[in-house]
Amino acid sequence: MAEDPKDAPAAPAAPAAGDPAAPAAPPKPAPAPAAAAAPAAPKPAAPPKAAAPAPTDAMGEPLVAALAAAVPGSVLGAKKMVGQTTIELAPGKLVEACRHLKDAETFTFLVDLTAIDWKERVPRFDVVYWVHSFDRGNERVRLKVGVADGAACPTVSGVWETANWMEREVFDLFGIAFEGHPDLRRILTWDGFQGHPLRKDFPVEGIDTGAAIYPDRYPEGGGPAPDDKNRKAVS
Amino acid sequence: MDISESVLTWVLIPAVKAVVVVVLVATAAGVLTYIERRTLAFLQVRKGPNRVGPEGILQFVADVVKLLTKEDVVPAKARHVIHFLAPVLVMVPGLAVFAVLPWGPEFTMRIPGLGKLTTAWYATDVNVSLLLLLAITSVGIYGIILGGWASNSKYALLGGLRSAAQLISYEVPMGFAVVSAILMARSLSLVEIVEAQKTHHMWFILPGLVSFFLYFVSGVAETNRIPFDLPEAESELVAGFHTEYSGFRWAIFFLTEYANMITISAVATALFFGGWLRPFPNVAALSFLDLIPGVIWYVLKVSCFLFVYIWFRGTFPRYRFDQLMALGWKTLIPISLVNLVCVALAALGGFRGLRILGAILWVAAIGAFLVVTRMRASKRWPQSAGPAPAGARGAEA
Amino acid sequence: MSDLVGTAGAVPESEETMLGLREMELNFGPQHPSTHGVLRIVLKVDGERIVSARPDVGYLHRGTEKLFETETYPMIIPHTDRLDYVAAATNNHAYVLTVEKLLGLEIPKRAQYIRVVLDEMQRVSSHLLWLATAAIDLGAITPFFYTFREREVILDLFEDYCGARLTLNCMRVGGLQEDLTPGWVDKLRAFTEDLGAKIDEYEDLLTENRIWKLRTIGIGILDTKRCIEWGVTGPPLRAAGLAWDIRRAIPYECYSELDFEIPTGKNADTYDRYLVRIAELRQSRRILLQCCDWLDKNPTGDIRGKVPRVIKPPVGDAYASVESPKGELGFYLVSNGGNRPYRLRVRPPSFINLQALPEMARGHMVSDLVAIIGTIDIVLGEVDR
Amino acid sequence: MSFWDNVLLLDIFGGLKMTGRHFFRKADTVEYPEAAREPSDRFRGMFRLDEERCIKCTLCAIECPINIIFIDWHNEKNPQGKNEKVLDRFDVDLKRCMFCGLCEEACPTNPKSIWLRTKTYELGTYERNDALYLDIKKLTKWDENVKPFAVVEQGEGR
Repeated sequence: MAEDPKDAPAAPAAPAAGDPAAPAAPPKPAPAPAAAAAPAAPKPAAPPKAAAPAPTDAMGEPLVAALAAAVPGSVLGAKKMVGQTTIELAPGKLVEACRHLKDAETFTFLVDLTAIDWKERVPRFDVVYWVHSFDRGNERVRLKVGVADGAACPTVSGVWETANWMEREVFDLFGIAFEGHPDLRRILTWDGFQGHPLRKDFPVEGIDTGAAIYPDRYPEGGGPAPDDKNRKAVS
Repeated sequence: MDISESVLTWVLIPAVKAVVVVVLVATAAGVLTYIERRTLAFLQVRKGPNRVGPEGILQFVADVVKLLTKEDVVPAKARHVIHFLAPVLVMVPGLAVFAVLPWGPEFTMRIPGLGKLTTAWYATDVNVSLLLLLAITSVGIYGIILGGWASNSKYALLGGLRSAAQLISYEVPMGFAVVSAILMARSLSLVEIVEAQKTHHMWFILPGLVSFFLYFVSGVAETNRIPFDLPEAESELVAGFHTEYSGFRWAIFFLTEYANMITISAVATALFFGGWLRPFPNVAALSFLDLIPGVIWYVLKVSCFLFVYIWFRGTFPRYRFDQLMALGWKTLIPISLVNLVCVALAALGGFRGLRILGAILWVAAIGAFLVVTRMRASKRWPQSAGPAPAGARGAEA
Repeated sequence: MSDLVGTAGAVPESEETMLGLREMELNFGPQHPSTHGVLRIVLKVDGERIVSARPDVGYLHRGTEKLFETETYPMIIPHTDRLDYVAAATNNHAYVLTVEKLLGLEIPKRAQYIRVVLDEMQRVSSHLLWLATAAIDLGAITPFFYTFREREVILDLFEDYCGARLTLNCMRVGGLQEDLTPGWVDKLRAFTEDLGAKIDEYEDLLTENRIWKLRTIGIGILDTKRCIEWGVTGPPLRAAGLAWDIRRAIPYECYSELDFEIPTGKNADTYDRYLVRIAELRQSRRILLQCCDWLDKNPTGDIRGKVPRVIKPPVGDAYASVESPKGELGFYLVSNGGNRPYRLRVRPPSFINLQALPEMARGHMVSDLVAIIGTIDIVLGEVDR
Repeated sequence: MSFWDNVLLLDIFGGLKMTGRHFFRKADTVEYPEAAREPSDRFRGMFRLDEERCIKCTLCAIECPINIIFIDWHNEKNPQGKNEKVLDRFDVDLKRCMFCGLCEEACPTNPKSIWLRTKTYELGTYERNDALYLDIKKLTKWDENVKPFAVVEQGEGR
């Protein structure tokens, strides 16, 4: 991904801003030569007042085609929006596809991992991954996997170690379990917290967590007494 | 010698001196905390405490009052008796050593009704006072270890253990440094060492340059000051061995630390900087300097050392524990051994030998310093083992 | 205290330690002077040597991402200030960049330059704060006051520009809230020109100091490969030798027009990270001077593009990131066409960099842990969100 | 580190020289209560409300990210017989305010009827409730609870 048309400098001299489809470009030498940036190609004028960006189909992209060929059945669809490619993967083939992306396509860097709760949709969640390749001119691809409520998503922490905490966070905030995760515990909320805050049905104003602060004042199990007027309704 | 005189000499005057010393030391340690805060503030382009009293001079009184009235918290599972005893064990030796510090020469005064009285600016002159001093200061370690252990806190325990290892290790180079001064003066008495610097026509810093460095570095380590303040390293061990102390017990630890700073500085002054002697004690042309009493000279010299202590604190990061140990055992002790041999050989040649040693040391040190700094004047810093990332220095115009 | 003398090396992770002693579990934080907030680390130590470190985060969790979903797009900006609260401008920037990307907005040149100026000032102030706290962690208290002296000037400049010193809320979707005040650029230039000498002062205190070197060289090594594996970005990655910086790799705003270098280290240790950050201070100074020149040449201009009155990005998603002082700070926006984001995810560099702490700390001593926490440069507001 | 560095400790003396130089510099401290710095012209501080200019549109309350502005109004016939909005309540929960200034930005009147650029930042009170809800009276007319700085009218410092 990475290159929104407006962000792509016209001059190819500008380093590391290559065409995303360009074949592997070696990473820049350590001290970026000052000369490379100095010419400072002026950006092209504002793109034509295009209508709002809309997704386009990206099944034809070389990377998507390569992935579909290498791991058959993994790619369910692909689209491109604001210059960023999203590949929808089949949950069953996720780890295999990721392994392929990392080993064969040099996407060594997992930028981020999160989830989206679509509430009524089936499957309910999308787990989203961004992968980055230093060797392909800083190309980025977003991967999406649909996960049903209550179902487990295969973990990619065996592929990229950094997925460990990110998956814990998704587990904590969305309640998506990751199968095979080495240490699947809550991370941002405390152990024993009930509920998953980033789900759309979790109330914004919070819930009665039952945390006992004044055991002498509040009943067993903690939290405000049922007749306490400060008690918030639990939805 | 009649009865009244012996009572005076052996009971009354020592008692008065003891009280005066304790009160003065406690006050001086308090004032020192204020001075340290102000000095540090000046080093750090700020002002420091300046609200309580004129220029904040009464800040330490306010602090002491606050600490006295604070709740004394004892952790629930602490060993109460030891937890209580530890500050005492630290404080008593810290104050006791002041008995042998020679702040000034003997003097004679006239007391109405008692006649002439000869006494001195020190509580007592033991003929093995240096030995006594080293022995007593070592006892203070017990208080620190026990305090750290009895608190029943892991941080305090780690602090106490660090302290034990550190203090014991640095006793060794310190002892060797002291021995070299003893060799030069051929006496174990601090008073005699000071007087020997007059008879030798020089301060012992001249032949004892290396000894002094060793003594001072070990002294900084002994008093748990930056860069050797590991037992109470704030950013690592919260507060080290006194994490679980509060109120006045904490204040005792705190004040004793400052009293120890004074002790170390005072001993360094006596051993290497001529004690109460004025500069160039035998040059008659400077005899007008004798108008300033010896005590003032002594206090001035001690103050300089205390300033250096504070200056160190304002400048350096802190060693890591194993590095501290490595410095003590692998660097200071070998150097002190070699130094001891050199000084001993020089001392064989009497005070002529000492002079030759001093001349060699100082000429070598100043010469090397000038040459090396001149050589490096072009380069701001030598290219060191550390990596120089692209554009680390002078990348921009 | 099984191994008093010696340098830190790897200790095999085994139950049985020297002398057959038990490992001690040490609770480091959440209330500890050098965890930079409410970070808790459960340490297993053999004597003072760390056998394992387990960070425990979340004490500052405020549910910011949930809050984002309830707010309209302009209302989110003040909340982004509070993620990495020592670098509010870069947070604002990453957020508005994401919304602009989804909206397909073009930003006026002047606004781009002012944004870059704010970003770089923020980088300088954040790195100064880092230097101050990292030095204090290792026992050097004085650099703190020197760096805060300079940081104060930057905060004053922020105050002059937008009225706030820390939580700036200075950027808007499509541009900026307001233009510079007259004379602001001159003040900035005066400060920037002065900054070089000030950085020399910090270096005099630390760079060659033997204690500083002993405490930092060889501590917390994380080489390029491991950095990428852990997703570590920012100065730690560059100290490992990879000159990867979003400002160059995926240029945004007018960074492609500016001349600056990406400093890198070799040894991937704490000392190199220190040197890289110091070098970045100098590079930021360079960028600031170039921006001052540009702003002097172009004293007027639009500061806000054509922004619809009600911001309603089209259905879809976009991700944009900036090089924050801590690393890659990204926002991922999912829009359902409404005036509030359906989902707004923050990619917090501190959180992801902190994950590498156990690997960096293993085998080192408790004192080194302090240096390593300092060198990752975490801000708990961002870690816990 | 070379041999001579180890013997002469040049780095140590260099550091001491650095701090020693600062010993003689003037302190940068501003001794706050006696010598307060004047905030900049754009400084976002205590709210000010001009009740006359306010058109009771409640945009500021809508735009507030944390919903701390509470506005109630009712219609009243003015002497000309027209309906006019009359403010019942204009409260700001100041203890939660983060001084982002979005309310000021949202205000449609010109000059603004609610603004923060008052340079007043000493908002501490002894009673919690003094700071909690600042009613119209406090917002339009500062009493002794809020130490007024030189009041900056809306429009200055732009």
